[in-house]
Amino acid sequence: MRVLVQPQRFDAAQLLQGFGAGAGAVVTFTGLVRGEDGLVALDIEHYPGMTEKALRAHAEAAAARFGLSDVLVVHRHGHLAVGEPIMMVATAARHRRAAFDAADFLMDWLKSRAPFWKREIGPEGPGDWVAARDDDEDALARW
Amino acid sequence: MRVLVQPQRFDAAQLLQGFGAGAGAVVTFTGLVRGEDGLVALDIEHYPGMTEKALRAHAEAAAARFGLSDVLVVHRHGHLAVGEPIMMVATAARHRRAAFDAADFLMDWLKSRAPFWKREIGPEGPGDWVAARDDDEDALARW
Amino acid sequence: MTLEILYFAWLRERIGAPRESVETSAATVADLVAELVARDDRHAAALSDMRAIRVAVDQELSGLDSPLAGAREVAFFPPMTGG
Amino acid sequence: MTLEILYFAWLRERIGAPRESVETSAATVADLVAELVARDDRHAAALSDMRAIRVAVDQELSGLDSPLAGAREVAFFPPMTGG
Repeated sequence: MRVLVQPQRFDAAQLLQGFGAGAGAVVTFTGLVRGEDGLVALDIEHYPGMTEKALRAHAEAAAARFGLSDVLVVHRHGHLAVGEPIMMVATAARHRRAAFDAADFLMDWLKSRAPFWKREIGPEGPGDWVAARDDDEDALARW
Repeated sequence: MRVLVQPQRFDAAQLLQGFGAGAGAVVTFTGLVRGEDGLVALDIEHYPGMTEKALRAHAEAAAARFGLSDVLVVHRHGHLAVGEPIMMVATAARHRRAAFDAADFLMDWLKSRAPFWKREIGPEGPGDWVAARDDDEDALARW
Repeated sequence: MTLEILYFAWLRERIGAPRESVETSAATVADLVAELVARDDRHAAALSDMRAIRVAVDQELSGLDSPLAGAREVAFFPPMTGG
Repeated sequence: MTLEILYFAWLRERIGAPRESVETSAATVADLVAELVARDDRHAAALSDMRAIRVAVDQELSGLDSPLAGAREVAFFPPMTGG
């Protein structure tokens, strides 16, 4: 299991080197900054200390619940330009259903329970804080 | 859109270079040869011509149905040792739900509709052809 | 008409060849199967349980009642196990 | 007791500081919020609608009725928007 919280870009290929050895199924999810409505960048704030602890606890919970042989979570904070990767989760399991469901579960959790806050940066500078979405909350209730 | 059917190993990092540019969500699924019950390798037979055509048609169907901005399918055939990757699908979309569902859909389809047949190779040589699973058929019926 | 018949996986092994050309006037896949089964024991054994066999006509998945008019290639194979 | 109070995102901006130490005998999060709101207009404005605010006590998500006995750090922040 590996959990990383960092401002730097991450090298997905390097992080996934050897990931899922012995497993039959590996799923990855990568979230990227989408350049919509004049967005130039996102500033992502987080809660140092709590973030790592919460990510670790939920990666462990996902591993136990879905019988994962491995799990990886990397999430960036700070200034992220349009097109840059924000985060990635990877899950490894014997069969595809568990790997898919675990990645899906981790994403639903990350969206509304991990202590990150996104602010939109436009051409004129800092704009609105991104509002939480009701359907993210609904998605979490599925599990 | 990119569809590859080949005996060689594929370089996931290279295939995913630039994949999903402009998208908000990228999901990948990788299937690997699991070393269970003395399995040494898989021999994968396919239907040259039909395989590429069917894969392309279903990648297009998934792209249309889930509004994907990009989709990639690579599937190997021939002799694959335990631990080697068999195939990968990647899906790119604006939001995570579409990317997840499209990858899930493509996998369910590949498992029971793409013209590949796996044979187990044990320490003594070729063994049984892998039997189709009822739950793979059931999985496809979800869509 | 002349049809190319293809066999894959254990069907290929039971037939003993990956492909053969047949002269036939079969109107449907079911007619063709009946002709092949009547040909010899190997075909009869390989094609004895069509519920365990899938068919593609010109590389499109088809059923036993699919027409063969204009077809050039018919493939028989077990349920697929890709992915 | 002395509590470290942390604020994130727009709460941090409205309070005008990322953290502050407070001396309090508040028994629950709700008691603490009442004390902070009574302190000045900035706190009152920032913490006016607790339905839009999440709370963590010692880095665990908590509710308004969570007890503060033994706590060292309380954080207030908007609903999270990670991923």
